[in-house]
Amino acid sequence: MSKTVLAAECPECAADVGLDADARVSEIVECVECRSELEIESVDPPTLVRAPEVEEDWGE
Amino acid sequence: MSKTVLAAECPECAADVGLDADARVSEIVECVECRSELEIESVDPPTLVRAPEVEEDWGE
Amino acid sequence: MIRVAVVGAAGYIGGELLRLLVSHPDVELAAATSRSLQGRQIDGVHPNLRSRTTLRFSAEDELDHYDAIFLATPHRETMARMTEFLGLARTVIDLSGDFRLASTAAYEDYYGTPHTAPDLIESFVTGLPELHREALRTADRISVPGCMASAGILALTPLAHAGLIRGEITVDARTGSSGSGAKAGSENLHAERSGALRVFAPTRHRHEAEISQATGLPVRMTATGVEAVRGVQLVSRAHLAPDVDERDIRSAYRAAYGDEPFVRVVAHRRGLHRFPDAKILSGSNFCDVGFALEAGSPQVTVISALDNLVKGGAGNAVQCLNVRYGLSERAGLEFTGLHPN
Amino acid sequence: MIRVAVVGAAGYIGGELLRLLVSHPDVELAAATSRSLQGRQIDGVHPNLRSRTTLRFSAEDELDHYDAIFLATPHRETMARMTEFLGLARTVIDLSGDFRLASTAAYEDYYGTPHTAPDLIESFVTGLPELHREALRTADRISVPGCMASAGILALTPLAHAGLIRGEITVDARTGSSGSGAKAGSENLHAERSGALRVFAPTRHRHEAEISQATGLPVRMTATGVEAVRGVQLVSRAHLAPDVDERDIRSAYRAAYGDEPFVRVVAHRRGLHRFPDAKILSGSNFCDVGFALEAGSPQVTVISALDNLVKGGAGNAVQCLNVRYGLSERAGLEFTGLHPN
Amino acid sequence: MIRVAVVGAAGYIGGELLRLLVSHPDVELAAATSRSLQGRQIDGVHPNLRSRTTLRFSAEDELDHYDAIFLATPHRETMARMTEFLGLARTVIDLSGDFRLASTAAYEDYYGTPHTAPDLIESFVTGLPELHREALRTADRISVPGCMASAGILALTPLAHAGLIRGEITVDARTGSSGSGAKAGSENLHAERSGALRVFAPTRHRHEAEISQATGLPVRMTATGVEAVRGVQLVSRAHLAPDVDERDIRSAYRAAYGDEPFVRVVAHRRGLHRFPDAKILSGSNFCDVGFALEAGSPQVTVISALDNLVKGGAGNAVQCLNVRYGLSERAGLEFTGLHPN
Amino acid sequence: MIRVAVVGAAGYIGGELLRLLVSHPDVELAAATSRSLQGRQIDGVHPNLRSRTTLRFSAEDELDHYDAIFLATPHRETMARMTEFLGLARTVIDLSGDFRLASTAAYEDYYGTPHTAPDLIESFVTGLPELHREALRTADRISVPGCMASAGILALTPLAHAGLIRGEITVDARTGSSGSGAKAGSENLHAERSGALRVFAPTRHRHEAEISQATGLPVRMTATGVEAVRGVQLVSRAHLAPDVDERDIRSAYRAAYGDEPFVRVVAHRRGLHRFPDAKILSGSNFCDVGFALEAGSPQVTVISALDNLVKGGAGNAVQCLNVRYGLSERAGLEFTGLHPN
Ligand SMILES: NC(=O)c1ccc[n+]([C@@H]2O[C@H](COP(=O)([O-])OP(=O)(O)OC[C@H]3O[C@@H](n4cnc5c(N)ncnc54)[C@H](OP(=O)(O)O)[C@@H]3O)[C@@H](O)[C@H]2O)c1
Ligand SMILES: NC(=O)c1ccc[n+]([C@@H]2O[C@H](COP(=O)([O-])OP(=O)(O)OC[C@H]3O[C@@H](n4cnc5c(N)ncnc54)[C@H](OP(=O)(O)O)[C@@H]3O)[C@@H](O)[C@H]2O)c1
Ligand SMILES: NC(=O)c1ccc[n+]([C@@H]2O[C@H](COP(=O)([O-])OP(=O)(O)OC[C@H]3O[C@@H](n4cnc5c(N)ncnc54)[C@H](OP(=O)(O)O)[C@@H]3O)[C@@H](O)[C@H]2O)c1
Ligand SMILES: NC(=O)c1ccc[n+]([C@@H]2O[C@H](COP(=O)([O-])OP(=O)(O)OC[C@H]3O[C@@H](n4cnc5c(N)ncnc54)[C@H](OP(=O)(O)O)[C@@H]3O)[C@@H](O)[C@H]2O)c1
Ligand SMILES: [Zn+2]
Ligand SMILES: [Zn+2]
Repeated sequence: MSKTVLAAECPECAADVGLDADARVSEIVECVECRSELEIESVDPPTLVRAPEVEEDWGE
Repeated sequence: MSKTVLAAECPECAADVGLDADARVSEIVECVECRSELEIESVDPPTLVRAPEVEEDWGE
Repeated sequence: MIRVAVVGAAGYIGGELLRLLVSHPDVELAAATSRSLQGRQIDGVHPNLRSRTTLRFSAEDELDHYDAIFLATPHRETMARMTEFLGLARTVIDLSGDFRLASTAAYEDYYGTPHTAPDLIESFVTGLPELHREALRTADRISVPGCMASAGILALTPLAHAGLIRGEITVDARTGSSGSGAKAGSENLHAERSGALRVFAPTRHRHEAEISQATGLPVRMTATGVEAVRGVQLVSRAHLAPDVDERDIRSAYRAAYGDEPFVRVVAHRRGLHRFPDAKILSGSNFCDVGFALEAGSPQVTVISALDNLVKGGAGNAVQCLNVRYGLSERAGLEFTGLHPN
Repeated sequence: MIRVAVVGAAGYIGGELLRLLVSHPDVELAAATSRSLQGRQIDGVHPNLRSRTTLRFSAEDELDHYDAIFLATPHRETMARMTEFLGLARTVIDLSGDFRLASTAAYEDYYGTPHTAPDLIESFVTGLPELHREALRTADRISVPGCMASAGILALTPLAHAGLIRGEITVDARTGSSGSGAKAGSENLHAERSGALRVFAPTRHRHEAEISQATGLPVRMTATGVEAVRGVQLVSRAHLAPDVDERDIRSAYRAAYGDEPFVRVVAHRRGLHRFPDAKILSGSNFCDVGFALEAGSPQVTVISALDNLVKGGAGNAVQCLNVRYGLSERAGLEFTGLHPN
Repeated sequence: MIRVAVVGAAGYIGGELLRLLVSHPDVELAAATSRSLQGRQIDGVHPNLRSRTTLRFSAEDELDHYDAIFLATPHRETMARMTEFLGLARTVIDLSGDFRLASTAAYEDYYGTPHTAPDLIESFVTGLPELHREALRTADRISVPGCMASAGILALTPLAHAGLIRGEITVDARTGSSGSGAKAGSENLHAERSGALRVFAPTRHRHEAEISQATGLPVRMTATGVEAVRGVQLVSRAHLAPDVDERDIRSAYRAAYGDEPFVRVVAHRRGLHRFPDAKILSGSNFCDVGFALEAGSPQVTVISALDNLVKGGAGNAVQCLNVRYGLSERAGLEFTGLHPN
Repeated sequence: MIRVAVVGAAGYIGGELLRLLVSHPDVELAAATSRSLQGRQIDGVHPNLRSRTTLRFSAEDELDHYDAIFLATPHRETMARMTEFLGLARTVIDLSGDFRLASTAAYEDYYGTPHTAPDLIESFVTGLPELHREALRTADRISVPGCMASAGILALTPLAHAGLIRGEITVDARTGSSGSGAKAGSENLHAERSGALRVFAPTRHRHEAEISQATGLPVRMTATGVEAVRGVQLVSRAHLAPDVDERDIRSAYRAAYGDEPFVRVVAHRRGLHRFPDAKILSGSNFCDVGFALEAGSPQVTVISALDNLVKGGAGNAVQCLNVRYGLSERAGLEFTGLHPN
């Protein structure tokens, strides 16, 4: 397991999202609170944007 | 099965409640719509009042 | 005999149509299609039909022409191919969601995709005999409402149309697993779905739009998957117009459903079975509707239940066929339901 | 119309008889008795019958005379009152266990009480058309087999009577909760019974005696309560006579059941539904029977399933009525069963 | 070691207390009473405790004096005997409904009987550490909230107290069968209760009064029995104060529950387990709380779930004991819950 | 602290290992791999672990070196990669079927594929402390038995080894749906699997070979999928050696299990819970074993039950770890099980 060192804010729910020290732009991470898929837009400062989502269909 | 001949109104829900020809005062009947227990108050004219009910407890 | 075909016959709605149609006294089931199972006997996937039919699935391109064709195919796909389907039968009865909403904007909003056959929408009659019996007698394009939608529409329209309720309606819907069809995925894996209370649509379930369209009132609906294979139950809340009491509500329901073969009003003061429960409706074409008032409260709680595959789908479609072809409305739909079950 | 009455109509077998009889084309249901609910509408406890009947329960002393009377009362009680019941109808169809066993010693052994009407036993014909159709055509005292017994007898007698199996049979039976009736106790409290795998009879279940009597072979049976309301399934094992192979077994079943309306042989090599499963039989009068052999093994595994309230009780009783009165044997028993369910 | 006794130990809440207390590292379970089973081993009715204890049920008059006593007895009875119980222990933890409502008028209204110990009510502290932790540290009379009430209070008070919601709340509650205890009756007979969607309280369920008392807002609640043994789930709807958005709600929950050991906020945008579901909580002391907003809607839908016998009863009571005696709040309550289950 | 990793951690056995290991007092869970979910939080698919861990799934190539590694991967795959796995940890605990059978012929016969790592088989010790505790104290290659196999071996070996039974054993096994893992297919679709009594292996289930190997007796087993997520129950029948009576059997079980922490003998004459039932074992590491004799019969009926994911898999594996590392054998396995459930 890699250590968490950077903290960014989830653009969806404002939770703190930890990023690995070696995180890179355009990597996808998951928000620990709302479980959105987030894309790393920049690492300095650490910024996240919502990643395009696949539609989930939970049925009729 | 006895034949239904008299019709009274349910005091709870206004449904027509059929009474047997030989129905007598203070007999208990059941409303076909709301299933209240009803007591025959008079047969001419046919009149019904709500019978005292036992509490049903459907739990916590 | 009415000669009919079922497209999408390998699925759950398709299978339920087959069950009802093979026993229907006035119908000849002429074809049942499946892309994945063509050539196979239909009782391989619908084992309840063993000894009742020797029909095999056919390919869609083997279809010729029928009095009526039932479409039990996924939405999107159905509208894409509707023109083709319309050429296959005098009467097309569509069970998908594609032609239920009059508004293409509502369709796009709720289905997340633009409607691809907007010109056809208006030609469809809503397949709910309780509300559209006259139109259905001559309808050749019929769009059957959604399962939860049917339960909501049958529960709420008598009150809405009589002006007894007003303002926003909230609906809490519960559904069994057959409602999402026969396609396996982690969401309907037995170990995950069994015993679940899964709020899969906390807001904006598609059927909300259908109930709103039918009642003319705004609707907010939440849908939860519960432990059941078949069955839908809705608990709806609405605001009463002033001075409405129990007698008004009973009388509105009596007016609407006194002569209906498949809607029963169940609102008892005593006993174990006081309100509609889907448990006893499996396999039957009934929609049970009930309600409760509270002294001093301006709200009414309305409860309704049905089997999603029958009155919420295939049974309702067969009832429409019966109306359209002047058959007894109960034909093929006599099954009472089981208790205990 | 055959005029019939049901005694013990508030229970589960009684309710199932009512369900079948109200929809039976050739029957007039004239009375349904309950000691505890007399005067009440029958759909109060059998809610599936809403809108199908307005019959009320009557007291037993209101009974007059019928073509046929069905007894859905507890054992012991039934034999104690059989003389009285015999006076009420031309044909008496008893669903209790009291007149199933020819031997009073076996009765006492399995039921733990001496038989109190031994002279009547011989006058009863076993109510299983597949084995006793000819006798049933003129029988006026009919004793319907037990639910698990029926599943065992239908599965095993074709093999036993054809000499294909011999020696002791072991039976592993599983049953749903409706098999023990509608009387509430801690053993069938939902929180206790739900999801249970309860070995309630590790040895000497009563139905073992019936299977043994019908097959002429010793039987050892274990019974487990499983999660289900309706449904019985038996997995039986028997020793094959020398040189018996799959063809012999299929051919014995074909000879026995090729023309039977309600027994189907289900032993597939592929698919999800290869062997009998009670899940798809709820409400139907089918008994499905299947088997498996193992290369090099001298045993056959036989699997059978039915709905305990239908082919294992009320449906079978109605089928007997149909045979006795020369009606179509399928009359009132057409329901196919549901899938999925 | 804290020496404790459980009164009403043969029931479901009593049994769950025993389960938690026999494994609790700081507790000595000294007595468990049952009137009907005195002298019997407790694993006879609580089979999960086999090999974990050799305790036998004792009679109530064998009780002496304990640090703490848990009352798992029916309401009415509990208030009638509270003075007696108060003499048996320093700390009394009552799980019945008798001392939950501050208002005797509300009690009479919801319980249908006058309160018989009104002077004692005020001396009880509500047994919900999330709201009353400070008071509980020194409380010797503790009244644990109802199961559905706890799920509602934990879901709604953070929003109500932060002023994020206002006006009337509607609650749609679903519950498993263990919620009505171990007493057998036709209402919880397996064949009747299995698979049921039984609206047993369309209006005015007792727990509604507790939620209203805690939130300070009017509440209308409907309760439905669903297929489950354990588990409660609530879907609540409330009106948002102006300009409230997702961040405000998340932040209110974070403030309330960020450090709580047993409340988790579950409101995900993806995955199978997006909202609280009781299915994975059986045996655990968690209450999961989640919510959903709809663009343009002034309402919030709040979903909460717990195991009625644990966080909705016995587990919560043990958590109160832990707080009162300065133990680790998690002591004896570490079980995670199962998935799949 | 013992540093451990779990391979195949996204599946049901993998998830159960995580549940047990995160709460284990002497273990540090260092890695959990999944090929499909690497980088995701493990509570996304194992929602019961919310708030108990912030671990994320890692890729298999991120693994370094551990004290112990658990393999919860499919058979075939596991033997193909065993050499690689052996390099990752001092102790390898394999839960797949690949190293359970000593005979490669039996493997090929039952698994339908040749064994690809035959030289390694002998180096594995069977991971069942009740039979192999001494060897396990120093074992670094451990192969955990199958779920139904464990229930059969624990039930039958004390009788077989004491010479109390002989000849062929027949086994009727019932299993819940989690036994076939987390991969979705039509066979475990909720609507198909719910309420099923599916005889999926009428003969030659793989676990039959394990029971036969352990008892030294021929075994014929039938396996049925029943309505349950967790849980296995076996009803086995064996022939008694001459003059064996109840005391002999009780005494053999006492000798075998008197000091065992996780095997309980349950064979009561009274009460609701007379024989082993998986219903109360969910989440616990117990295997309950019971039996019944019949006067005059030369057979014994043996009943056993366990949770397939715990004593039938992950719990048993953790118990082996405890034995191997000299920890308390109960460490991390204290959960009692729930009643009602
Ligand atoms: N389930 C309900 O309760 C319910 C109630 C009312 C209405 N409906 C509607 O009824 C329709 C069928 O639902 P269902 O639950 O039966 O679904 P389903 O079980 O998934 O069955 C759909 C069937 O359609 C066929 N199919 C799939 N994709 C297709 C395509 N692209 N073109 C043609 N055929 C295709 C499939 O068979 P092959 O791949 O073998 O051809 C499949 O068996 C849906 O539109 C649904 O919304 C469902
Ligand atoms: N359940 C099955 O699967 C099944 C299958 C085949 C055969 N059977 C047999 O069918 C019979 C009925 O079984 P069930 O499951 O329907 O039982 P049940 O649900 O308990 O019903 C029995 C009914 O008989 C009435 N009754 C009880 N004691 C009586 C007495 N002493 N005299 C007259 N009536 C009495 C009761 O109604 P009131 O008290 O209101 O009169 C009760 O509703 C039994 O003999 C049973 O062995 C059952
Ligand atoms: N079930 C839940 O989910 C839940 C949750 C929170 C709170 N509660 C509350 O907890 C209490 C117990 O509920 P439960 O579900 O455990 O009920 P239960 O299963 O019916 O158990 C109640 C126990 O109390 C004993 N009892 C009955 N009547 C009594 C009396 N008059 N005096 C003394 N003891 C009596 C009974 O044992 P003996 O007859 O052998 O003495 C019985 O085992 C109730 O007040 C309930 O409202 C229940
Ligand atoms: N279920 C039981 O009751 C039980 C009991 C005892 C033993 N077992 C045994 O335990 C093992 C796991 O069973 P399960 O029920 O947990 O199955 P499962 O739920 O299907 O999980 C297997 C996991 O292994 C991973 N996996 C699949 N194919 C793989 C491959 N080719 N290489 C590496 N990883 C692969 C998968 O995750 P990714 O694809 O994300 O990597 C999957 O989550 C099996 O060998 C089974 O026989 C099961
Ligand atoms: Zn977020
Ligand atoms: Zn009325």
